[in-house]
Amino acid sequence: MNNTDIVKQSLKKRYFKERLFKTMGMLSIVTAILFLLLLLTDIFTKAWPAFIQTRVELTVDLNEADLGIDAQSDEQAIMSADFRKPIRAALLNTFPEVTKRKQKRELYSLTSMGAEFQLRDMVIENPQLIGTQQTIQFMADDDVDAVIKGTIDRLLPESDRRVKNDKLGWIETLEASGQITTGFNWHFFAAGDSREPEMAGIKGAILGSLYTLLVTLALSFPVAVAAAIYLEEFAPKNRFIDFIEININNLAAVPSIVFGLLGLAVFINFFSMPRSAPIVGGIVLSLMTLPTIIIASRSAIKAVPPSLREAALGLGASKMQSVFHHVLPAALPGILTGTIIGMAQALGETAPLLMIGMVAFIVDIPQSVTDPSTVLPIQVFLWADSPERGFLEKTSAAIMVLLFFLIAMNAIAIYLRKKFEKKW
Amino acid sequence: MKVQSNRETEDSLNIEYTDTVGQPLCDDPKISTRNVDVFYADNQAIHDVSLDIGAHQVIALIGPSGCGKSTYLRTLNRMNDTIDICRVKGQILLDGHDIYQKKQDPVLLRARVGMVFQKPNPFPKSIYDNVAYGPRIHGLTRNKAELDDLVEDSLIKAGLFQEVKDRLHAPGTGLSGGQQQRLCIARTIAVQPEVILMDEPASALDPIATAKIEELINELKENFTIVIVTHSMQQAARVSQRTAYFHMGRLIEVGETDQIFTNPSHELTEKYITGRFG
Amino acid sequence: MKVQSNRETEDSLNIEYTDTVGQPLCDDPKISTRNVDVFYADNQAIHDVSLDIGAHQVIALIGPSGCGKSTYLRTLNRMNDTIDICRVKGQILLDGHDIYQKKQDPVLLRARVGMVFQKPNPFPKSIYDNVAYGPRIHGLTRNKAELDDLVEDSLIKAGLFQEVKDRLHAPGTGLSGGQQQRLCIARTIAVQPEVILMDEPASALDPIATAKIEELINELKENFTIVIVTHSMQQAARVSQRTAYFHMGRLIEVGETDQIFTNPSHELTEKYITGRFG
Amino acid sequence: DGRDYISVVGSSTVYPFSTVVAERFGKSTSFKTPKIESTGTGGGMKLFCKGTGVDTPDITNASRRIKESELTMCHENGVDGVVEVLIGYDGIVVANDINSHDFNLSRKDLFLALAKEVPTGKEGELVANPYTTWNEVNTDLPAVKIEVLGPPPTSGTRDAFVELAMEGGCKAFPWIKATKAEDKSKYKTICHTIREDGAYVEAGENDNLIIQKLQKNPDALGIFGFSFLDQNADLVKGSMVDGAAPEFETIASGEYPVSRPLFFYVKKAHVSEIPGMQEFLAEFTSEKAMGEEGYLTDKGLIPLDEDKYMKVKTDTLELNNLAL
Amino acid sequence: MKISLMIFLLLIFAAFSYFMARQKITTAYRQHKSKHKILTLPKYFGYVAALSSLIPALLMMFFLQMVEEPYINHEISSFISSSQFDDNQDLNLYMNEIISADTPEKVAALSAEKQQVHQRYMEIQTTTDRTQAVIVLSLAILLAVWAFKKINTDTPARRVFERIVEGILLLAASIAIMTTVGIVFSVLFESTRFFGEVPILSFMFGTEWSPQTAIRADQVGSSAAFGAVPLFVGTMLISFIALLVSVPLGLMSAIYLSEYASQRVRSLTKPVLEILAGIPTVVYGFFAALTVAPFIRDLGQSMGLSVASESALAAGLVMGIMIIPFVSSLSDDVLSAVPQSLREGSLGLGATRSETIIKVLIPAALPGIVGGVLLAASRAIGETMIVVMAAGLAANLTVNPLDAVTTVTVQIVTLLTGDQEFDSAKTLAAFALGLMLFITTLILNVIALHVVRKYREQYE
Ligand SMILES: Nc1ncnc2c1ncn2[C@@H]1O[C@H](COP(=O)(O)OP(=O)(O)OP(=O)(O)O)[C@@H](O)[C@H]1O
Ligand SMILES: Nc1ncnc2c1ncn2[C@@H]1O[C@H](COP(=O)(O)OP(=O)(O)OP(=O)(O)O)[C@@H](O)[C@H]1O
Ligand SMILES: [Mg+2]
Ligand SMILES: [Mg+2]
Ligand SMILES: O=P([O-])([O-])[O-]
Repeated sequence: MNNTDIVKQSLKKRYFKERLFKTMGMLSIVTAILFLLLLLTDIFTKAWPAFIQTRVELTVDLNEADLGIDAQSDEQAIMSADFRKPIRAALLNTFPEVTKRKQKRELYSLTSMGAEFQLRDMVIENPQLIGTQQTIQFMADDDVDAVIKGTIDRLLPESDRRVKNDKLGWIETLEASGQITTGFNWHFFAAGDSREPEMAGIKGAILGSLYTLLVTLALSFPVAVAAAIYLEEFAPKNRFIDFIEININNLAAVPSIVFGLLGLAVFINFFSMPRSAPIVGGIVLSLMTLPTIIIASRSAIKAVPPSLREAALGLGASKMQSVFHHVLPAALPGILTGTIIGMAQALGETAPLLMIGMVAFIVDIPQSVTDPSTVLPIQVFLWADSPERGFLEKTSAAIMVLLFFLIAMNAIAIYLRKKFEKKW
Repeated sequence: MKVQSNRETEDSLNIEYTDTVGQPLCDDPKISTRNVDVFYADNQAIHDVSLDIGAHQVIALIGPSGCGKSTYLRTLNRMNDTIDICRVKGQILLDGHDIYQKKQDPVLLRARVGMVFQKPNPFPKSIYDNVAYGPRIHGLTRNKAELDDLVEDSLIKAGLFQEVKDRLHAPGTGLSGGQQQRLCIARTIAVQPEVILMDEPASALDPIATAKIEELINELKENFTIVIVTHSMQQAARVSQRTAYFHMGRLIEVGETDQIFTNPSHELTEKYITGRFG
Repeated sequence: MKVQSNRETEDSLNIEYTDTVGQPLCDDPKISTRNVDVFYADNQAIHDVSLDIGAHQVIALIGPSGCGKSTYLRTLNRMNDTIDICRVKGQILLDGHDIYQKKQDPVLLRARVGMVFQKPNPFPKSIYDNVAYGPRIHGLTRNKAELDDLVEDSLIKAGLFQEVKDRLHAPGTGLSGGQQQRLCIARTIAVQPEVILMDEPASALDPIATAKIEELINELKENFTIVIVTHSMQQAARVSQRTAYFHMGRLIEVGETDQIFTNPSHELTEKYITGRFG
Repeated sequence: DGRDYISVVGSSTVYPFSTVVAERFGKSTSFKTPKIESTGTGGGMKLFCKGTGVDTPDITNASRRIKESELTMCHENGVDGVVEVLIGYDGIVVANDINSHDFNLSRKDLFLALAKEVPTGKEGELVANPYTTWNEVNTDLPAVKIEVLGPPPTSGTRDAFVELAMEGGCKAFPWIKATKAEDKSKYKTICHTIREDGAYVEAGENDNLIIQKLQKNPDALGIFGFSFLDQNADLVKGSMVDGAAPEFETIASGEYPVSRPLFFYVKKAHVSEIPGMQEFLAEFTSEKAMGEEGYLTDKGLIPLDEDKYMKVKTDTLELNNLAL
Repeated sequence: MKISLMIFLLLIFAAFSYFMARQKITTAYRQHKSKHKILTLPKYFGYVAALSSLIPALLMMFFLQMVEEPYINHEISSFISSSQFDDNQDLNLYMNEIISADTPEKVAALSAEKQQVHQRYMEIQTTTDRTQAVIVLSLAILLAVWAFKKINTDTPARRVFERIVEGILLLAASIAIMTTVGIVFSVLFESTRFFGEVPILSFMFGTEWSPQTAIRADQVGSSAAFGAVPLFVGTMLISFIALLVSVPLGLMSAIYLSEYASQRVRSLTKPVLEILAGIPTVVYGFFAALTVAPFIRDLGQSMGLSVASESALAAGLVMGIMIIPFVSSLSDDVLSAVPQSLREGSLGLGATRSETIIKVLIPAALPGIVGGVLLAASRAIGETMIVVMAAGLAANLTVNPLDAVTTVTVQIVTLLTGDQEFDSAKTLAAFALGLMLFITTLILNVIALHVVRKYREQYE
């Protein structure tokens, strides 16, 4: 039998294996992508109600006598006035049949705890409102919100339902009279954290993440690139350099919580930097991302054709000049890839921030890198741990915001990478 | 041309090397090298080469692959410094000054002894910026107008200006291979070096591009001293005044190009020239 | 050897191409190609080439860089399939069967038409495994003993066995350049192809290694049909029976090697041979 | 620059209550909203006792009382005046999926089901816990596998559960009760050690997760705080313990046996120096927050009885030093 | 003077001396102009002049900033009858309101005593500020003048400047070492204390982990065992399962992308896959605990296996999905980097693509693939949230993936954030675990490095 025939005979089996192999490759990708889609759909379906806000329309009487202030009162006085009164009065007006104490409490909880502050802020803005009657859309309580969105099933027997028959009846009455409206939840993007689901916003966490990542980027990018340049272009071959290399590789494998311990011991305790601040969070995360960026940058620098270096040297450029004028711009796309992976990791990280006090309830929006703040993944973590059911949808919405952040960051990097990519 | 298909065996090539045949020295040397040895770690790549490079001349270095042509060339402007394991022994004098002495700054040296590489390697920048790079880092011009002039001048000298004058700010990497190589030459000329080293500058190019480069070399020798490495004997014959033949790290023979190609003195040179190997 | 330093200008090279000069066809063709065009995307690299490759012969393809030698060579065992943008038109027959027809299996074809590349590319495996690779994937041997024999045999034919017999299980990448290239040839022989294509197999090697490869080619032609691309005319002269000269994607002239080198018919061939460019 | 906000650290159990007060305080006064970190009681104590000064916290939350060793450490570091504030109780409930079996447990049942070693009929003899289903423990209970999702040994909830439920059941065996006097540590070992053979699943401290897991696993019971039961009454139901259902009133009255006190501790030295401290303490201990109908009870905190509340309130506002 | 203002002034100074030095050299060049001589660019002289005043002045400024606070504290406490404060902490607390009082109203709101201190504080503040400014600025000026005088055309300015830059680069590279030192420093002290209570050997080789010690002082501990073996075994088990998922899936994806897929599919799919690595782990945790774990349990039970509701398998599977991109992206890169010549060599012998990939490309790309897998493994070892949520905390010493296990990082987190007192063995154990994990990964890294180097040496 000649060779050609032997080969021919083997072919059928080999081609079967080939197809099998290719199919396996395709299946792997499809599996991974399906999984991603599954996760994303899960998040999106859970998140969408968070972007809708239920409001209750009430006509309040801003009676000077009840509030104890008038249009001339200063801000301090308005601040300390009790704005619950007009709201409660309005509710009682709508449902005059409610008389018992306990029932009243239930009734008052139709509007959010934030409603009084909503009213107060309106009055501070425009003191002329005092003494007038106003029809205002107040934020609804999370239970009302849940009933309207259908998260609480009205058909369940009363014993299994969180919102009892009385309250449900009121809600339905308000609904029938058109006093309940829904709209896009701008508040979610404009407010800081709150313990009331309907009032909780993501702005503080978004800014916190932004500040933290800016610090991380500002520190880790230049340092990592400098380190990579040194190790690739200038480092002599000796034990010290070997030691640096081993350390960098090892740091890539250190669990992130250990970086938190480092941050606590060194930056907060030793250098007495502020707790809960993006500056410390950023430093800790940048230490964590350094190895990733260094490793990626080194391979990018390695991949720059030596001819480019030689061309510059041959013209009388110094080594430093050849590196900064030619090698670095050429390696930038690869460096950016490493940066993006590192920053994505930093964006989603919680554990190290736990140790430096960023797992915290912070309502005020951070104004600078030294103000107390949280970050998006921690907000997710905190909300996921809250007893109130209304936080379930907020949690998913926060995850969506985080993913949006991630994708936006990636898109910028991919754009930059395209821009710097040059063919030779 | 005589076609030979019988081959010497390996052993017959192991000839005892004596001194270089021909006239390695010359009257008006721009660069003189004396007893140069080059090592890559423990591996000696150049053995005891002494050779003068005459001013305003073209000298061609030829020899089989791996014989050390590039290595020798790169000692002349200390490009070998960039290779960690490379060590150079012996004396190399540029205008009588040792270029390997401590005080010599290799950067300044390379500005005086420019280099053109085998593969065209323009920077990923515009044509203008490619040529302007050298003058800029050395501060050769005082203002934009002077720089413009210098760039134009260099491109003209390199015979490229007509082809690119309308797209000076287009990327240099978008040129054809031959144009790129001329761009690299223009870039080297712009620094106004005294010597230009060329390592197989046309080996990657098609015949038409090669022809242009060779024309250019002929013109450049008026102003510059040129050392060219080539694997094409025809090319060596066309462009050089002197030719040096290397073999296994040794300089076997040097002489007038005509003489080397028509009447080589050393057995090895003759074998190489007549195409019995290489 | 005549030294020419005057050059034609670019224009004089723009000759109207007519049909190929010489005898492109032959009596006992192993491979016949007819009106072959090859395109890289919209760029035509080979124009209308018709050429026969005779059985048990060595045919050399020569021509300036970029003229399409490699491209043509790689159409013969469909290695061009691996380049997405590459399209081939025309007929290529191996023993009278069209290798580009749908039914033809490239895997089988490549087992019959082997290839050796310009740069030695041993697999990062042991010497033994390098040679055994082909036989193993094709299932050419039935047991270990047969495979051992085949590996030894192939290494002997490639003239490498003596040098490596004591370290068959050392990595193939640890050999010298010349040895690596012979290993690649051994690897190709082990599949017992009918035709071997060689793309500048000695261009990266020193003269001694080159000599060995050339000897090997001379021996191999007894059993195989060989197509060799080379940039060295001397090498073409030494190893081939027929020579084909390509220029800018066209086959200019084909003929007996002696005739081509001593008495080329086409103006371009003559210019190339006499070293006026290339 | 000075610090113009109050810094609170400590227990994750007290966090949901403390934050509510902080938020209202921030919204209704001109002071900044206090920053409340959830570090766990132990971590909070460590930070709290590190010393005085603006870079240390003013208040730490605790889901247990401060330890003597911790107080000593505080004193060593110059934290001299510490005011203790008992804010109320947290019921610890045992619950399962709402559609699953009803459980009417006794503390003895809990002890027998979850202890590492249980007494045999013979006095003084212990065997490794052999029970795998609830009806083996008590024939009145359903015949389902014993699987309880509960907090890990690092958690105060677990600690309280062990002490109140397990030990309570443990004491039902007279000979064990008797050992308490003779060999306290043996007694504790018997009563406090939870089995580690998989029937008790240490499930982390995310109570929402436990609730969701219970829905996926209707046979399992979960141990968590009352506020989570309160909020998820449509998903899970609490088991009766010793005849009492886990409801607001029964816990408050002490009828339901498993609940634990929640505290926070204040650094006296900071009260006059950090802006808003005084006012924050006043808000926290006000009737409208901590009182019987205060907003903290809406969040599931079990309030103090009237007398205790008044004492806590005066002690706090007068900054009376804690004495252990 | 505000630091930012001072830095701004120093920068202006630096800019000034830059221009002066540059001007001097330019003039000097012009005077003896030799057309053919290549000279060092004047800007380098400028840089050197600027840096030689800027760097020392900045260092001096930071030094003064550091001693400023102790000095002010000292002055203030001697002003307020020093006996009042035990230590600096009390003083800084006392000063909080005074420092914050930056408006007249706030000052007016202070107590009379504090108003006096405030006044004194402002005085001291002003003098120290002035002194600082004078010292730093005059140092800057002095050095600038000195540098200007000293610099001449013979100064090897470019080389000096590049030396400085190289020094900065080296400093950046050394941060890795400082970080390592910092990590060791931050866990060592507590670890030693832990080993004072629990013998190191019983920690390292103990097979029972059950920190059921009492939390409150009036309790007596029940069992307490600190054997780290179950944790490390659990870590290894879960990481192994994760790798079992991610390596085949990731590698096959990488192969498909680099060898089969078109350029377009590749450039699209790769970033999409990379999103998997960026999703917060809490999300994976919920998914593992609520979807995968019950599914596995029900499946197992229907086959008659006993499966814990919190199985290592569930956590491992989901973690495996999470780390796919580490394997796929990095392997894709290295596979694409395998020289085309090897691919052609194999195809030229008549191998099919899959044969080429399995027998030639993967072996050739192995070091890089191993690197990616190592990075993925590091990520798996360090992952916490998924395990906490899906695998629970039970420290069973088992290699059965259907049982519940726990990992080192999970224990570190729960121990650190729990209720127990901070000097209890439980909290300290977290530090010891951290230290031990650090050392373990260090050893693994050194080994991995050696293996990879060996392999490289052999085949490159
Ligand atoms: N960077 C290097 N490290 C180690 N050895 C080297 C290095 N560069 C060259 N060599 C060795 O030095 C010798 C001379 O090499 P060189 O490149 O100078 O030859 P060449 O004459 O230029 O050959 P070619 O015509 O192929 O370019 C060769 O044996 C080569 O292997
Ligand atoms: N992969 C490719 N994609 C696009 N164009 C190609 C590709 N490979 C070759 N070409 C073009 O096809 C033409 C012929 O190239 P080929 O490699 O066949 O030349 P050659 O004769 O082998 O030259 P050399 O002697 O330099 O190897 C050239 O113009 C080249 O630029
Ligand atoms: Mg060379
Ligand atoms: Mg070719
Ligand atoms: O966070 P805890 O200390 O209450 O468990």
